[in-house]
Amino acid sequence: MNTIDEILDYAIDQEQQAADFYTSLAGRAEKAGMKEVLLEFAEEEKRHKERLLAVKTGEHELTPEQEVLDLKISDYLVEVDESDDISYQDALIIAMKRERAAYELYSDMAEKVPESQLKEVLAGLAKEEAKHKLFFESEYDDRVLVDN
Amino acid sequence: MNLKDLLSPFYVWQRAFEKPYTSMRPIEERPGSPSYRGFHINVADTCVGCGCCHTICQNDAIDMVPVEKYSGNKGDSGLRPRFDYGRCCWCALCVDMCTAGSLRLSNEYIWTSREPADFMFVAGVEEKHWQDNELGYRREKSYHLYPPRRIEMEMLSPDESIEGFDEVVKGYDVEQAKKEADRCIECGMCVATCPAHMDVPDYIKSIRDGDYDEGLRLMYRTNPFPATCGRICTRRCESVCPVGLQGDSIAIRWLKRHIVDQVDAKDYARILNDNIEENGKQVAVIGAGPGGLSAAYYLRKKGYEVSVYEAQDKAGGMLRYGVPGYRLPDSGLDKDINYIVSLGVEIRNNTRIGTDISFESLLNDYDAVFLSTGLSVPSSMRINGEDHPRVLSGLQVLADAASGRDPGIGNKVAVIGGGNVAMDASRVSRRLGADVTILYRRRISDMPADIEEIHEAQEEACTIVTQAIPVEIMDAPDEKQVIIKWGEAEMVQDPKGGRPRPVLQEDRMHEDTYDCIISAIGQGSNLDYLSKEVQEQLAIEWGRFTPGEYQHTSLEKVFVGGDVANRTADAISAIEDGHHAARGIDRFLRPEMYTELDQEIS
Amino acid sequence: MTQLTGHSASLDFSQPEPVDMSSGKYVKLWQGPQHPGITGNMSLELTLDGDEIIECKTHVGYLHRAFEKLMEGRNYIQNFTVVCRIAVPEPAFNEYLYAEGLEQLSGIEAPERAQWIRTLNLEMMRLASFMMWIGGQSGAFGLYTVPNWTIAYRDYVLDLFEEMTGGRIYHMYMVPGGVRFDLPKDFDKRVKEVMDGAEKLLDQVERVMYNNVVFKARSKGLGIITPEMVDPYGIVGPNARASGIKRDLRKDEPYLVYDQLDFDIISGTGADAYERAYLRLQETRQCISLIRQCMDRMPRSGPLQAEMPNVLHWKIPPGETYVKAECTRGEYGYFMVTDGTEYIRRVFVRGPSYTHAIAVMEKLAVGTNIADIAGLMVSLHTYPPEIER
Amino acid sequence: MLKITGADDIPEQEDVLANDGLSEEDRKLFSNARPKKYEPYPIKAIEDFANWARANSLWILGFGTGCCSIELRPLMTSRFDISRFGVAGRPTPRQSSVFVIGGYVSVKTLKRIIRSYEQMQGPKFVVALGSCPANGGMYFDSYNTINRLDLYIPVDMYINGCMPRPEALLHGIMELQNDIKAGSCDGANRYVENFDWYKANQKKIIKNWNMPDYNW
Amino acid sequence: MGNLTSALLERLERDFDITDITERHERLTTFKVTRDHAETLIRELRDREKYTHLNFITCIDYIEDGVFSLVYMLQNYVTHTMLGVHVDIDRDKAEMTSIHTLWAQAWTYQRELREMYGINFPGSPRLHEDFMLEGWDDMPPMRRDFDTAAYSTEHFGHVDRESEEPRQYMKVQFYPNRGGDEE
Repeated sequence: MNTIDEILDYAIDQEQQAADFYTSLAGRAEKAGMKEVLLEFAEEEKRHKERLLAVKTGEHELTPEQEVLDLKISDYLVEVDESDDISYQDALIIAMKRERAAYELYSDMAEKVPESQLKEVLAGLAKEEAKHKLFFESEYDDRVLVDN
Repeated sequence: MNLKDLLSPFYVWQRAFEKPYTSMRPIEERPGSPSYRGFHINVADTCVGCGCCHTICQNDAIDMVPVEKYSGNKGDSGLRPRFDYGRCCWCALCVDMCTAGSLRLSNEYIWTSREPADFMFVAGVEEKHWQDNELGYRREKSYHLYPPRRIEMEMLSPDESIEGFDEVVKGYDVEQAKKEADRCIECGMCVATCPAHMDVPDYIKSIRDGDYDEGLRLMYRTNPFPATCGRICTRRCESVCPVGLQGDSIAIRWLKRHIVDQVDAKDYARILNDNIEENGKQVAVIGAGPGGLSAAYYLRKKGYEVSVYEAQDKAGGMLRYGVPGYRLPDSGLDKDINYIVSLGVEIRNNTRIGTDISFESLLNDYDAVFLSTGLSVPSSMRINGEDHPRVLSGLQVLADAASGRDPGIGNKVAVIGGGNVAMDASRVSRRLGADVTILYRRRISDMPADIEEIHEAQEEACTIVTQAIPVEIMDAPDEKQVIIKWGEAEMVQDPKGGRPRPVLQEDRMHEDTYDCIISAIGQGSNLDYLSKEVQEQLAIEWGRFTPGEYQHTSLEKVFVGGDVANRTADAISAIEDGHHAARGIDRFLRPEMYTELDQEIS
Repeated sequence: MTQLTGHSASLDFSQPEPVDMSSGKYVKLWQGPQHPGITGNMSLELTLDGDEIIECKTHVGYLHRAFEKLMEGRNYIQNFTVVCRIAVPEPAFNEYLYAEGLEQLSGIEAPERAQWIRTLNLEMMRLASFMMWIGGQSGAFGLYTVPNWTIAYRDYVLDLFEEMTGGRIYHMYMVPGGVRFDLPKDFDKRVKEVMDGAEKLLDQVERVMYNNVVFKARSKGLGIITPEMVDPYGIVGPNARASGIKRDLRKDEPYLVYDQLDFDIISGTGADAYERAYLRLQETRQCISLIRQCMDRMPRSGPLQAEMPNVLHWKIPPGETYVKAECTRGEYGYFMVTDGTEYIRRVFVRGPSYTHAIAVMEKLAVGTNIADIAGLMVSLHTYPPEIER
Repeated sequence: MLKITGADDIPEQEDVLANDGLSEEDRKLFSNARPKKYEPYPIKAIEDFANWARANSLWILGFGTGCCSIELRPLMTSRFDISRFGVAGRPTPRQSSVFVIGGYVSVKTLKRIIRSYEQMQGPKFVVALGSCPANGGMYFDSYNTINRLDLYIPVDMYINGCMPRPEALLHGIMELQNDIKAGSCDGANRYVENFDWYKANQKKIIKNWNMPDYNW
Repeated sequence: MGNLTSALLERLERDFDITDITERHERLTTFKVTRDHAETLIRELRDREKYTHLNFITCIDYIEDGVFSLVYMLQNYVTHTMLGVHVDIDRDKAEMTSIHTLWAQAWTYQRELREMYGINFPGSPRLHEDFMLEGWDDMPPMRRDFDTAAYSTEHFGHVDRESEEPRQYMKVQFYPNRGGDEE
């Protein structure tokens, strides 16, 4: 993975895999209502993919300098298994953790890469993933951590 | 006739040398005085559209009209006053009455037109040139047309209250209640805000009139749990009460309780006079909480034979096992439940659907089934070490206390959460002799718990640590203790709007040792008693039902309500769900009674 | 006791025989309701023999707005804005009496400072009303200079009212339980200015109007009210005092803080239009003195309203009362009946003009000249709106 | 201005008025001709001059019908001195061109108002003061006061307030002058054009109609 | 109650069977007397007790009891006290003796009462002329059962305006699916 296109292709592939993952999980989900939720997650990943495709064709630009809020919710949560009777809380935890892993991957890569343009793309991707993470973390904050 | 008299009129000439009375440019020169009662100014953003100005206006000069910009806010009716200057007499009673303090008068007074219908405008919405006038009549601060301050409620002092489970609030006596009831301005915003649409102004009026029988009848029209709601209702009505804008809102909850306190339980049958005409149909209700029993009551009134299935050994659900006795003593709850039972509602305690009897058999045996099983599963924090034996759930602690069991909390307790369950668990722990620290992710103002509950918890010496996020639970050296690791949080504005979000500060971590940790961060539903097929047929979203109109689900004969079907998680919503489901079930089972009515409506 | 009159049985109250119009000797002339003076909308049906009036009938009702009926349908606080409109030139007396009546019936007492402010308000009202009356009286006798002075000067008093109450004519200031808000800053200074000017003006008016040979000639001997007439006809106020009857409710049955003010009952013996006019001039001066006393002796601070229940459902226990006050024309009274509900059962407003303008006018007009009828009407100081309500 | 509805429903009448409130004898005393519409001068300059003259000599009929008329006295005396705008008070309708309706109008007064208004010479204008003539005001539910004056006589200018202060009256009268100068004050013509409609409204509420239909 | 008044009231109680004596405030006492005794009583108060001034005559409509309660307020200028004489008359057959021979202005009050309440005072001058109203053909307007607002709406036509009640409007806004008031 040395060119920008290769990296973008990889990232797009990752998003597609995530979408596939949620779709297959949805196929197995037992709890009522979870199927829709997981399919919605898959849709979300597909939207991410669309964005990256747009980046690749140049219609959309990554913005590495943009500051993204890190709620740090996923950092201290336990790992959960992707079981068939997955709950909404757990599904969100899985999603957050996946986005976090992706974020760390790109930001680590960005650190290692010397070339400036490539570095920028990686950093941009990292930010993109951070945004996705924020999306799920906000969702978790709003729906799970309601404290009633 | 003397000469002096003849000459004296000529004295007028002396005036020719004095300063004339005439003002040269009267219109420009003479503004109204600083307190002049001129044209109306309404700060439409502050106004809540309570309609008091409309009520007080003896000339019928003020109409309340919908203004699109303000519709649908909490505590705002979406209406704004429209003034008809073909009626107004500028007495400014509307200004004196204005609960929000948004209305005043300018000192402008010139308005001419060829068209009488012109003299009509929605102040503050339609632009008028006197809108920014600073002068003009305003209500003097000390002058009120209604008493703005609430009648103090007598309560046990914090020292007394933590001694035991005696009820903290003593309740109004007749004199106090009359005075408090007198403050009501009868705008009806509470009625619209109350999920059950209780006829608040009307039963408050019955207190003023001393007619408690009528008050009880009015309450039972929409709510068969007045004794309960009179103590623990979440009081959305009071939060929108416009009297609270420049004073204290009416103590609607305490007044409701006052009515119930004044009526003896044995008089209920005489007063409410629920004549039941059996209609031969049967309905099963699952869950004897407020939702289930409310449905049972209204169904029974319509003549259905109702059986309520309850897994616990007593009816009441969360009201009995989740609300501690110092807030809602069993006597109050039993007063409500006993009346429902006395109408012939059958409650089968200790009967768990799924184990003792199957859901499918209920579907076969009954004409309709109402599900209101509530939220009974404590949410999990999903942090490391959460399965530590010294981590207890708030619900369990409350249930143990309610049943007289010792929850075994020790002497130093941390409660995690900021809802009513957390407050209840804390105060129960105080009563069991423990020192209590409450850890909450956000600020006190963000707490979903009732503000009075929070204050009372503080008064009872519960320490509240805000912006504290638990990250890990660890074994303590002493196995009867536990260590919690938590980090401080900063509140950060959400870039997409919404409430500020707490962000963990990793450099500011703390570790504290407690005898136990009570987790009270929320509850989820347990729908395991429904088979997978049934679950798939019911519309369920994020663990909750999403019922259609009249609480109907997509499964014929099945209606749902209560916490398991709404997002508000309070008793009054559950009660309304039950009532509404009863309407729905009746429409479903006896459609012939409604065809005419529907035609009328359409 | 000498000023007291017994009830004279010798007076004949019977209505005169209707004039036989068929002879063609007499002319019927309607005066009003469209009126040239300040007599208000009331019409006189005059039967003339040449220019002498031989019969007079009053017709009222042009201003009837059914206040007493309207008040039965409005609650207590709403009525407080209604009552002031009963008599346009003197709304303050209506406000005071209504508030006082309600306070009596409901057992509320207005705080002391509010009582002082009310007294001040009433005296200012009296001053404004007399100012206008003086203009009217001189206008009715053809002197058009004086109205240009007094009615214009009355406007300065109205300016004071505007500052004090927020309204020029209808003040709506005396709420049941007190007054609505405090006096403005430096109010006493402006009151002093206006009072000084008023005093000076009254001196000028006295020279130009009261010493005027025309005024004297036309008003002396016009409309004589004998002391025997006073009680049978229910004549009150300056009209009675000008006949030597020393009666003034402010002194006889003191209300508000009148017992703490220094003044005497002014009376005269002339009993004719000139005497009445002169008496009113003196009372105007008395007003100024009372206003000054009020400003000096009023407590500087203190509460302005008594504690009140929620006015939206204010119920007053059953009862009835009759409250009265000395207005510019005499006894002004409110008879109020409550029945324990949120609405008043019955209000009866007893305006002094009720007798002055009908029974008295019909009697005094007979024998006078058509040219003097307006002057006579004004000299009785009648306000049709308070007859009709 | 009131949108006159239902005026078309009234059938076209003859040129002669019925005068049906009068006794046979009295009928002889009053004209039975219908009122005529005012036609402006064919030459615009002359009409403009006439309007200018009319606007600057407004004579008010001294008939204070309600409480608002109390503010006419300060207006006419030296403080506000309306004479400087060419306005004066006149005692009889025949000499007046402006009818100031001072506030509320009771049914009994309305009858006199109609008589007075019809007796006024053209060009004539009506100014209504306060809330009451516009929509009933304070006395909207009284059995003896009307709610909308323009159902009974046409109104050219409303001045708002309860009561309107002399300054507002002054402003209103100056507005009226502007309207007259512009030639847009056509109340009297409206009365003539919709005569039957106005008459029908008047007769609906005046119980003993013992006067001629048109008081010219 | 001054001694003077209480002695007087005792005497009146004996001679005229007055009932319901109530001291309203220190200067005003009211009592009730039957219709037959009323004129004599009032005449006696005027001529012998110096209640020489008639403040007013008015009427209270007690529709629920079927009576008109006439009130004669008399004033004594010596003691500065007032007596309110109440006389209940039958609402259906509203008739009362006229006192126009006692006070010159009394007939004016009686004319008003005739017009506003429909009470007849036989012999009172000009009783049947219009007083305040002109050509009135409805129920006497001051009677409690006359609805002035309805009369006004019918005859003088209000301009149509619409107003919403916050109570109902908010319900529809916030809970559009729950009309829910059908029981």
